[in-house]
Amino acid sequence: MASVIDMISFALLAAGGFCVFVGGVGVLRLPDLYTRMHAASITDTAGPLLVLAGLALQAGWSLALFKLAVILVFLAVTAPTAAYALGNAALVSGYRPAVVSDESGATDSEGEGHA
Amino acid sequence: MTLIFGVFLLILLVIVALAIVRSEDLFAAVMLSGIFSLLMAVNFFLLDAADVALTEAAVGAGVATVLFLGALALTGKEEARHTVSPGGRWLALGVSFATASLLFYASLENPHIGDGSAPVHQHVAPWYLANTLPLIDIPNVVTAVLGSFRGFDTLGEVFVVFTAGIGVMSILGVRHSLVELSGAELDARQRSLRHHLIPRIVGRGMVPLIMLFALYVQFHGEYSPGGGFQAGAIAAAAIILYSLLEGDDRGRELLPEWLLRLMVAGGALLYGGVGLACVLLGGNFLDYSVLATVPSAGQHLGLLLIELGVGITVTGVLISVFHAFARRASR
Amino acid sequence: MAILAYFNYWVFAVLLVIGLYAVIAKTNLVKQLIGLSIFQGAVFLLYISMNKVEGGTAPIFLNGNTERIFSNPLPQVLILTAIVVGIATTALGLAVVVRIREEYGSVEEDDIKAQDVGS
Amino acid sequence: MSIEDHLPALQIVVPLLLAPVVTLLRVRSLPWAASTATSALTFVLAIALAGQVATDGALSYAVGGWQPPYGIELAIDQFSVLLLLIISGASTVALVFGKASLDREIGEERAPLFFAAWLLVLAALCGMVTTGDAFNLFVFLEISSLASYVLIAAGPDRRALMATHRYIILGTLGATFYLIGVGLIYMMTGTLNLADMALRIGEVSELRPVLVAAGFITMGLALKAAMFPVHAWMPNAYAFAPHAVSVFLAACATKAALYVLIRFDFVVFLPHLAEHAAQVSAFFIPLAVVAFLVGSTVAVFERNLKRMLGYSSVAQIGYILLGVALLTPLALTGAIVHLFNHALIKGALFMAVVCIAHRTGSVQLPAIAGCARAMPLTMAAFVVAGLSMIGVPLTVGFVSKWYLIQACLEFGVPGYFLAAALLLSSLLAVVYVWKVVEAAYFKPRPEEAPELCEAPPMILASLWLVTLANLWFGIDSSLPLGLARAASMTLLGEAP
Amino acid sequence: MIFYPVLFALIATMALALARALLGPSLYDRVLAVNMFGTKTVLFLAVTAFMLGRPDFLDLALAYAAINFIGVLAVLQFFQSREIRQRYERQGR
Repeated sequence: MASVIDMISFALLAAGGFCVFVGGVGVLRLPDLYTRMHAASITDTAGPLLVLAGLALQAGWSLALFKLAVILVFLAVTAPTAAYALGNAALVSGYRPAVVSDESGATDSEGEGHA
Repeated sequence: MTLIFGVFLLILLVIVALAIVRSEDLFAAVMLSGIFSLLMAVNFFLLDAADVALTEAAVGAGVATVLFLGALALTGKEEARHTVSPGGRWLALGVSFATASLLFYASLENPHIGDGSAPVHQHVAPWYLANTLPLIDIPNVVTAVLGSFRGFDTLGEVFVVFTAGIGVMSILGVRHSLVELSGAELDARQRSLRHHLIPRIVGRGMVPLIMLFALYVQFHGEYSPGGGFQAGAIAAAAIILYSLLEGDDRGRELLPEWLLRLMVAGGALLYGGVGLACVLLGGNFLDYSVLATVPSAGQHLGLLLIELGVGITVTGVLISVFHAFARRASR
Repeated sequence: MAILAYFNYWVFAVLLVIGLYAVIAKTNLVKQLIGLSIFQGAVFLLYISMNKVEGGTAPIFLNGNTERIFSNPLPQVLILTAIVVGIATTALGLAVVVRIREEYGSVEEDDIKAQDVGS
Repeated sequence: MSIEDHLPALQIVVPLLLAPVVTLLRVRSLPWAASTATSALTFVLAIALAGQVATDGALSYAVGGWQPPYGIELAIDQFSVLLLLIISGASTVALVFGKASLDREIGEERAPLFFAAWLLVLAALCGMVTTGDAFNLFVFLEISSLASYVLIAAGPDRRALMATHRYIILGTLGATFYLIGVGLIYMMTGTLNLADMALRIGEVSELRPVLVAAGFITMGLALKAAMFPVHAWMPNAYAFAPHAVSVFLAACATKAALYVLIRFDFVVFLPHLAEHAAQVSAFFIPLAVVAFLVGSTVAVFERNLKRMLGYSSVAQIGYILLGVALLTPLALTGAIVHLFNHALIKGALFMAVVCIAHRTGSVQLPAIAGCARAMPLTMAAFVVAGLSMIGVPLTVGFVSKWYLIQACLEFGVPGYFLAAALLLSSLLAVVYVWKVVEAAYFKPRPEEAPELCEAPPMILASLWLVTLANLWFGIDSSLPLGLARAASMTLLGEAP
Repeated sequence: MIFYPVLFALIATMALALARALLGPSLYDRVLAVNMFGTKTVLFLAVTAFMLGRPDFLDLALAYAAINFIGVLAVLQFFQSREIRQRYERQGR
């Protein structure tokens, strides 16, 4: 029984790790701030959800479970807020998306998009 | 296996440190030093220093970053082009090289990391581990050593914080009339993040939660990582969050200056007062055992009170320092 | 394994030197303070590295269980104090730098020296 | 237990705890009055403690009731008592003396914070010289440094800020070096208590970390003590600090760091590290000689009086270092007596300069031209203290130089060279003291300069108190000499 | 053992975020990277707490989550005050 829980937990953790890593690659590889924020969002939502769920299975019914839940709520609430704050600050200061698909469909992949 | 993770993190740490020194953008350097603190804290955690990791995170990544940003807002964020004087570079390289080679030379005869037979684990420390439960009766040995066995150090630590607080107030308390912002600008500035609806609402929900957590860290410090200092830093962070969201003026309405001064002085006095009370009750200075009929109960009471004193002073000082910088900005 | 046994101490030395270099070589006052905090951070690592015992855990008894091996509490206590000292120094240093900027209009050391020679 | 048993703790705790109280006093000159009273009380405690040490010998006090090495120990012997007397005495005199100039320089608004910082420096310096625990020492070192940054930054000139920044950087480097050294020793011995460290370091004295630790601790404390090659922060910090702060810090701040260095070297390292004695001599004697020659030479060419006295302090620290490095009882006695005497000399000189600055509004050499006619008592005090610094008989300066030169002569031919260098430096002192005397007595007062008058009576009285002490202890030097002799015997491990 | 893959993934992601923080190019990229680094640290600490068998140390992760949020808002406020200062200085000239 314990091993079944361990296996589910392992699967959740590994999936969480995968999500996080994919997001990390995205943040490094994508061309401009807004697309990078897009990639970062997966590491802030799916990643913690899966990882903390995996840990919750390990924790069982205990104080640790409650703490995990609080951490999840913290992250779930603050990550979008931080993303909003960041995107807003960037946009207001005149930082424009670099990836603009025009008529010909060509994209501009320059990272530095100060308008 | 933990060691391998540690090595990875340490290598990242060195990379970050190099990047901080090389970066010409001071803002980037401050951001990176936030990362530096986080990495440092994770390393501490892997090395079994949970209390230190908590402190480093709250102080290094939180408070220090806020302070550096506050200062950068006042001093400008660019470093000048030629940041290194030629003479200074050679002197620095020389001194650095000498120091490094000395330390490498020494390190080869250091006890191995994790070696349980090293002198540090043979003398003094085992006594603390063996006697914390019988003498003080709390599970967190770090808190016991901090508050009682080496309580005099911690008294000093509170006064270090206190000194920094009155220092910043004294240095930045001077009136100056460099930049007087016009009414509209001042207003926009003071409104702070008030017109950002989402952070504001979320943040307002967060402030009481963080305060609650600070109280937990404060009063649960005898049983888990934490204590007055960490709690003070977290509580100050909550108030600073409030000030960021609602504007510095509202933050100061919440905790007016006289109250802050009272907190700064009162916490330190509470700590010292407990020490003097021990003297009056016939013990040595800071000997909490005399505070109650049962020595371990006295130790409990003493630890509770001094941790409270630490928490109050640290909260007061950190908020005052933040206000001191923020008020400069709004002039 | 021999490399791992000293690795932390080497990282300590490298960080220390990086911080020291920044403090001595940089002319920007804020940068000097950032270097100073790296320099102090390195020392934290020295102390905390020596507190670890292989197979040990943090010196907080879980549910009164004193059977496990525990790492050394003393360096942790010392570093808690040292961290506080570090932030106190940084706060004071920054306050002074802010005042310098107000008085001289610059935070570059050579700029300031030039102004003082002139006056 | 009676209150006398707690004197070692009270000595530190009284000024420490009154500092927060002072920040809450916001009425006119109440902060000044409270801190002066506290400082005087500390001085009284130091005298009481000196009495106890004189009758019972060295004291040990276990803070928190935990026996060393598990708890923190306060260890008090003749040497620390001497330092306690210097520190609390200098603080009290500087406060009484400096009231007028502080009122002008600090302003009412900042006064509570400023005087709290002053009390913190006082308490922390007392802590540094009494604690028997290497890490506790670091904590007090940092409190004293942080608080003195606050004091110096309060200086009216904007250059005070740059001086403070320089001091913050170098002071923190010094303290951190010390911390590294303590860490390495702790790593090898497992203890932080100095006495326990001395017991246990013998086993590991051959190992590299201990040797490197000795280097780091020496380097760190040398930075704090403004020893010659790393003195860069000191002259400016003293020159641009508020006047009373210059008097206080010049008399005792670097002394406390020197005290720690001597204590660490003699208690922990010298008896147990094989090569240490030779290294200390080989390293410090040349440094000391260069220090007093360079310090005196720079002082000769300096036109800012406070900076001139700062460089002269660099030279005087060189004398003390020379006495330490010779490692004989006679030399060590000379060095320790000079710690005491230099506090008197520099105190008096700084006070005289401050009196002049109080009236002329400047500390530049040209500004004092002809001021002796209007301020005869002040200049007379300056002359007496100046003679004392040169080392003229019947002044305290003579006593310590006499001991140092005698100690040098014990070493034969190399000793003659050392003695010659010492005399040469004294000649340079004649030159820079004469520069001031010449300007004050023999240059005419410029026509357009404002009228001068003698300094206010309270200021003048405290100036002359210190000046007379220069003469008193020069004629009857049994008190400092007795303490110094006992201290040097204990440090060298010989029965007194 | 079940924790190793996720720990490696987290460390790798931390390294990637660090690379982004070093590369920039804009300030906002750095802030994004720092924020991401912070949340990954929270997860890393949570997982390590379980790996070391001390789930009571989840407090640390909790503290980081809170501090990280405050850090980002402080940065935002910094941008805003800088904007205002620059606008003001432009007008002043």
